[in-house]
Amino acid sequence: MSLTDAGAPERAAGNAPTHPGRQRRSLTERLFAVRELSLLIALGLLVLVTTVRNDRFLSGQSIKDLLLGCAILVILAVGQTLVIVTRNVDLSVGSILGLVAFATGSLFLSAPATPWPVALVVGVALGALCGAVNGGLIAVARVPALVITLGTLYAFRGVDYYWASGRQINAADMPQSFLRLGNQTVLGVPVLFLVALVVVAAVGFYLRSYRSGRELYAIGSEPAAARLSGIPVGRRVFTVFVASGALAGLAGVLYAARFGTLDAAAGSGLELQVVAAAVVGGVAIFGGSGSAYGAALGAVLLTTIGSSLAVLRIDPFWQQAVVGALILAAIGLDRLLALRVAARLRGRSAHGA
Amino acid sequence: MTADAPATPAPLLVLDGVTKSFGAVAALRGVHLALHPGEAHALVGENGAGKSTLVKVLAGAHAPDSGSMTLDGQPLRLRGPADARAAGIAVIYQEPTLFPDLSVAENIFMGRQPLRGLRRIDTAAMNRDAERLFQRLGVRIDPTRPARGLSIADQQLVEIAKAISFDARVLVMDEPTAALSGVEVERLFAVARSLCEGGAAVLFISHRFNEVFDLCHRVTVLRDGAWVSSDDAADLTVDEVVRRMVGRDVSALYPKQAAELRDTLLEVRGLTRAGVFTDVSFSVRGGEIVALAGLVGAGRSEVARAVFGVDRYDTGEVLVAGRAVPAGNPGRAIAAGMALVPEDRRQQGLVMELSVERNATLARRRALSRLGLLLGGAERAEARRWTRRLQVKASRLGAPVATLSGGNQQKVVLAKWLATEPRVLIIDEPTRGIDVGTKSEVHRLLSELAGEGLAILMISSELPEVLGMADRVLVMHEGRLVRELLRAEADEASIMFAATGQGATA
Amino acid sequence: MAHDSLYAAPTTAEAEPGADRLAGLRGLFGSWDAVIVAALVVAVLVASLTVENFATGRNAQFLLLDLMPLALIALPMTLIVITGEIDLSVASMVGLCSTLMGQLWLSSGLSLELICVLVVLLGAVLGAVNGLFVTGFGLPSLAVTIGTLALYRGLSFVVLGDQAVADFPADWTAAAVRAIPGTSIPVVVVPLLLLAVVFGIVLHATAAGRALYAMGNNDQAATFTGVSVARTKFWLFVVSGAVCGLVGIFWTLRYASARGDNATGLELTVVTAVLLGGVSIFGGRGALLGVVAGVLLLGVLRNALQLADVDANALTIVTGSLLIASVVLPNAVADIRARLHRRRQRHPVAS
Amino acid sequence: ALLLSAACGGTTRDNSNDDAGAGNQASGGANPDAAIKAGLKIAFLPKALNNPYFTVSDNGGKDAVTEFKGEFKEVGPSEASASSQVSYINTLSQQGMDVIVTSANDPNAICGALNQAKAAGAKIVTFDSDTKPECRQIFVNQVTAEGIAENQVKLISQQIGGEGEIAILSATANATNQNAWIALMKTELAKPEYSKIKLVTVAYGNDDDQKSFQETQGLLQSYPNLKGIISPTTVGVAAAGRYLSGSQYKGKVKLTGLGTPNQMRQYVKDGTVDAFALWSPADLGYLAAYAGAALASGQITGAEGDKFKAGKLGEFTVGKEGVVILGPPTVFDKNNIDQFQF
Ligand SMILES: Nc1ncnc2c1ncn2[C@@H]1O[C@H](COP(=O)(O)OP(=O)(O)OP(=O)(O)O)[C@@H](O)[C@H]1O
Ligand SMILES: Nc1ncnc2c1ncn2[C@@H]1O[C@H](COP(=O)(O)OP(=O)(O)OP(=O)(O)O)[C@@H](O)[C@H]1O
Ligand SMILES: [Mg+2]
Ligand SMILES: [Mg+2]
Repeated sequence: MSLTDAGAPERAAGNAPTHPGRQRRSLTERLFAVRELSLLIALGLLVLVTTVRNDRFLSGQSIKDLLLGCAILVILAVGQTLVIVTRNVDLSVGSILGLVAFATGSLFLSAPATPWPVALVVGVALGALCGAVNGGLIAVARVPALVITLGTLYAFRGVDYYWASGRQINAADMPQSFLRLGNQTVLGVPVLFLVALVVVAAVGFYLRSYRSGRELYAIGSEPAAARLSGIPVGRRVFTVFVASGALAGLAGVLYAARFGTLDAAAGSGLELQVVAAAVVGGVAIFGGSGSAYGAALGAVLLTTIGSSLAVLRIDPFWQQAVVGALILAAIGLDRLLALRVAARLRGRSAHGA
Repeated sequence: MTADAPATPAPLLVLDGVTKSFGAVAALRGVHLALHPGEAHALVGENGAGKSTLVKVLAGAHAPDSGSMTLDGQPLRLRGPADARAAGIAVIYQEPTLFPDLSVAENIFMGRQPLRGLRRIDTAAMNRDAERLFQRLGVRIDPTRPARGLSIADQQLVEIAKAISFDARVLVMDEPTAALSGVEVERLFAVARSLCEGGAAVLFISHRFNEVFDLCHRVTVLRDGAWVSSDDAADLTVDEVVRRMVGRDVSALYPKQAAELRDTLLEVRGLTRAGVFTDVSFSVRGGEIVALAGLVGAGRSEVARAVFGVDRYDTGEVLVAGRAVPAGNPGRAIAAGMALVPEDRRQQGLVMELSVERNATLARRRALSRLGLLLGGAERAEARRWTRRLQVKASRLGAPVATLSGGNQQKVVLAKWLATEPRVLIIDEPTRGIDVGTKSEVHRLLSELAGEGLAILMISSELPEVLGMADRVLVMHEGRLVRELLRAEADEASIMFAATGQGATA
Repeated sequence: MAHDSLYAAPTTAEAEPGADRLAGLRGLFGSWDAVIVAALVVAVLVASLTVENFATGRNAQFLLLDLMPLALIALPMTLIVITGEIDLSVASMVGLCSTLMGQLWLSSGLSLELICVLVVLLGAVLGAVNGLFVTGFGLPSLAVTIGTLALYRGLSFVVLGDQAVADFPADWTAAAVRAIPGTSIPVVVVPLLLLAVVFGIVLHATAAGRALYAMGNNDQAATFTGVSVARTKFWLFVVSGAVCGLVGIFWTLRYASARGDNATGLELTVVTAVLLGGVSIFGGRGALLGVVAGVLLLGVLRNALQLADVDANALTIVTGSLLIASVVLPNAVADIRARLHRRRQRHPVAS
Repeated sequence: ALLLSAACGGTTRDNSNDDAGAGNQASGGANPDAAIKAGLKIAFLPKALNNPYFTVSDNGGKDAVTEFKGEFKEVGPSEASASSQVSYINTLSQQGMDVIVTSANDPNAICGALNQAKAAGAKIVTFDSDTKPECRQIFVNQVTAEGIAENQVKLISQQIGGEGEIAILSATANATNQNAWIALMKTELAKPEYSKIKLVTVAYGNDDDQKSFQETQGLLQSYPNLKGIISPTTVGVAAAGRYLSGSQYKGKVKLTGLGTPNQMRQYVKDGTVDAFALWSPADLGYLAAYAGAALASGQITGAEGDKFKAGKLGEFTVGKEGVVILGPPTVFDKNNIDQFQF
């Protein structure tokens, strides 16, 4: 009763592609690869230009500084990726970081003998607890994450302010073993950066290769469909916020170790930078696509921009403007690449493999 | 309750007295259903009868308010879709539920991807499995491409592949064929039959009765959420089923009246869009219904969209009543008296969160304004007029259109465009998913409108509809108009002949 | 922002047309607008009774002056959020407009009247840049405006560097805070009200307003009904920029100081007020009345708590909790109502 | 258009300058013997709560207020901005404060509100960061700008041995006091005894720890011959200290500036920093509170030459334009740093 299909004859023939077993990497995956590559190129160009102007930019000390400088943002950006991929956003990370950093300092203040691993665990747990508050409100009350985390951005920061009430915790209040964590290097690579690297690798691998990781993409891609396919959306979203909180907690502890000086304002305004890093790193703000590697590269790129502007002695008044312009350029470039890939996709017919 | 024939083996899945309401709307009232192993069971009913709601209850997506379900004689409690899957119930929903950003293979195997060491996903195996499924369905879709950009038919095929990949004991399909063409439907039925032979139960929903009688052994009729009857298909006729569904006799399915032909209202000259359609020229006169026929993917919808200005075109021109309509501007097209009822109501036709009223008057928002102000009263009156005329079944005009059944949503789209009182009506798959009663209503309406002097361009994949309604049939093949047939000379064979590219150019 | 059906609030449907009046009543209570207006009234009453110095004309004047920038920017922001976009660069645009006004005053020798016109035009241009990136290049507005947030703030430091311009004529700076004779309501409230009425009418009683809601929910369907989505959004960003220009002028004159860091961080407060006013962050839902009430509620609470000597840190917590409550409560209420309804159906009360 | 609007009598800069500068009105005579009134309501409004520096100085103020049995109150925004300070000043003036002691985020922006508060009967004292003189009665300055400039240049000169390249790491680009100090440091450096010292650049760390850290790093990379850094801001000097102590430049590139002993203790002990300076923030608050009380009790009016007693700190004289100076900064080094806890 219906008309037949244009592709019908060949479909009916059932010709399978020639090598069904050895698949090329999927188109979707290649799209990511392109994004990450473009980020790497941008990063390379930036370093190159800066080094040409000032060869000390590639000295050992300077590279160490760069790696140290980006570690915390990288960890936060990776946590944010987990959240954004599910079509949510966590604006409270800066506040969680501040709260945890101050808590870590207070812990050492009240119990100076605390070994640093304990502090680390306590900090991560506190971050996870904050994340659970976010996740609980979002998953249980079924409300937009942006609104809730904007609320907890204020609330957590308020608690932090309230608790600190203007006090400051100094490096002298914390044990040397802990502070060394923030500055030490292993084979010339800062410990902090190694921690970040482990986080990136773990999260990146998880998102790509595990069922529950793929389900996060599914949720972000089409939440209603995810529910109908039996994915426990509420639980996954909750978990993702707990994970983001825990990573922000980890970042908070590392922040305390690295900066030594802590007051309640630590990490203020960091949230927009984190979101910017993820977006620059190719994580689609509407969920469903992006990788932890990309977000980490985005974070590295943003911090490197900051450092290289300082090294290039760009007029300080211009620096922030340049950062803004570069963010725009990065997302614009990313968009251009995406369009290219989409065009190529359209070129191939739906049916021709 | 009429007793089911006890001859068949014990039922696999039984629903008893299932009730479900949304607010004050009772979508299901005490429905009974027994699915037997090895049996294909049809569920029919008017738009809004509650079929999809029943499906969602079976899928665990809706919790019934009361009533019980048993599987293999054991009470079955579903707390969510995951439970239904675990119990061996696979579901194809009426609207495709794909993840646009993920690859086709991942869409099929989400949550069940084949694993290798360390519980990692084995992507290669997954793509291979997907390939095998498509082979079984006889289609070629690249498993690695993202689902975004798949045509509706391909989306539906991916859904089907997903459902059969479960090797489920109960396969539920809610209008799986609405977007498919004959070959794929045949393939689907072949797969369904083989599943039945393997002892599975199939629940099949469709508004096309030939499909129902082709596939199914038993037929259950729902009306207004209530169970009406369950009988062996052999004991039923189409007319009987229709009478039970609608509660009265439905006659004159295609009542196209001859209308007096007036001046040319729509004229399309040499329209070309590289890679999509080439040199398309035709005209439609007032009072005339012209059908645009062709295979799925022939580019009919693309032509319609370009004519209306949603898509751009490279060369050519479009004239309404002799005056050129600027390209790429639907607003100007509407102002010139054109209307387009798009093929995809969810994405293109409706704003799901807005009320029936707002949707029905959206295209008339400027015309209904007085001194630039648009106050609620005018909209309400207008919406009431058109929803009455099209018999839209909605709890109230202020209800979000998302809460309407599929067919009623389609009627709202029609209402929205008819309300603009166009001179040229382009209508893409006007009756997709619409039940028989309403379908004849829509046809009567189109015929009436033509009689009032409208020029109607109708795109349809249903040949009987094309043959019944059209004064003239234009056939497209691979983006070109290949043939023009007058009502008298058009029949299934001649249209198919041209559509498959075997005829000479018109 | 794409609409997210996952979070669609549960809807209730009434069947019989006879229940229309009842439905209307229930709708009133159900609608967030009504709740927020009620909360505002309660807050004002409680504050007047319990907080010393709250119910004074002077306080009203301070309160309104403090709220002006927030209220003004919230108007276009409401429209933008309803179309599913967001503009996070508003505060930076205010800052840049302010410094530009200072720089022009300092060095151009133009008349202040002309400078004001130029500044509003500049705001519109800044907004147009946002609009171009969002609609022309198809980039997500959240990302674009995070970029321009940094860019415009940076430029505002470029314009004035480390200086502040403060020598604006006294009659102009006084005009910014002057009250309507015989009352304690600032004169500047009048243009605010006018703008609010205009925005309200556009949003709720014109064809364009209908189009905004439609495109916020489903821009493809809106395109099919002849809405030029891109153009509309572009102009909304332009309007947002122009309003920021106005706010930049007001800010400069009220504080008699054009500085690069003016209005830093205001964007989150504006978003907070808009969301508190019941606008859905996913677009397509919300009303201007609710937003105006939300702005006032935020201001009244802050002011009253400040007068009651509540710690600024506690204020931060209150703001956050209020925002959370504003989205959690309606859903919770709807949930409870639905559950009650179901129970009533299951155990019909014998009558 | 330019001509036209000017011709139409528009407001231009040239025809509006005549009404600037209302002048300091020190009306009525001071009565140096008046006793400090009991129960004075004194409010401290710092640049921001949560800033440890201000917490310390406000606590100094609180001590003073307790001594003369007044009512102390500290309010303020949680983030430093002039606009929220204005709203707090309005609140305070409605509450009928006798004295408002504030540190201005912007010298102009809070003027209007301060004048209104003055009109409502409050006495205005600024400390740490001043407003325009006509908006307050007394400015309690930690130290003269000249004093700071001299001190800082002397410290760095001693540490680098009187010759070589130096840089300044400041706070935000538009911090009034920082800019005044930097300008004076440049004048100081022009003196013959510093002729071998070359100031290569001024960097801005925005009073943000991480930014200051990055800027320090940038300075060292851009200027390989850099011998010393002056960072006259507590945030900047701590961040720079942390960078240097963890880098190869530790001990080689000298650092001095204005910092709190608690923040800098570690870097002094590990040899990164030889010496730095600061006044006592607690004493600053203490003095400001007494100045306010003296104003409110009629001991002084804010006119030049007025004298008042500030508890344990002794007697102070009001200088030109109502400025009271706390005294020379304390220099902290290895030997004395452990005696200070703030
Ligand atoms: N989520 C919902 N909220 C409110 N009402 C709903 C909802 N879902 C369905 N309904 C109502 O329940 C009734 C049954 O709808 P259902 O989708 O089951 O019909 P259907 O038989 O599948 O129709 P069609 O053939 O058009 O697909 C309709 O009146 C519909 O408006
Ligand atoms: N998923 C797809 N990806 C890429 N191109 C597609 C896809 N689906 C269809 N096309 C192309 O778009 C053109 C028209 O397709 P379309 O489905 O709109 O045709 P149609 O005649 O309107 O069919 P329908 O009966 O589905 O409305 C064809 O050239 C086809 O190759
Ligand atoms: Mg249905
Ligand atoms: Mg089509």
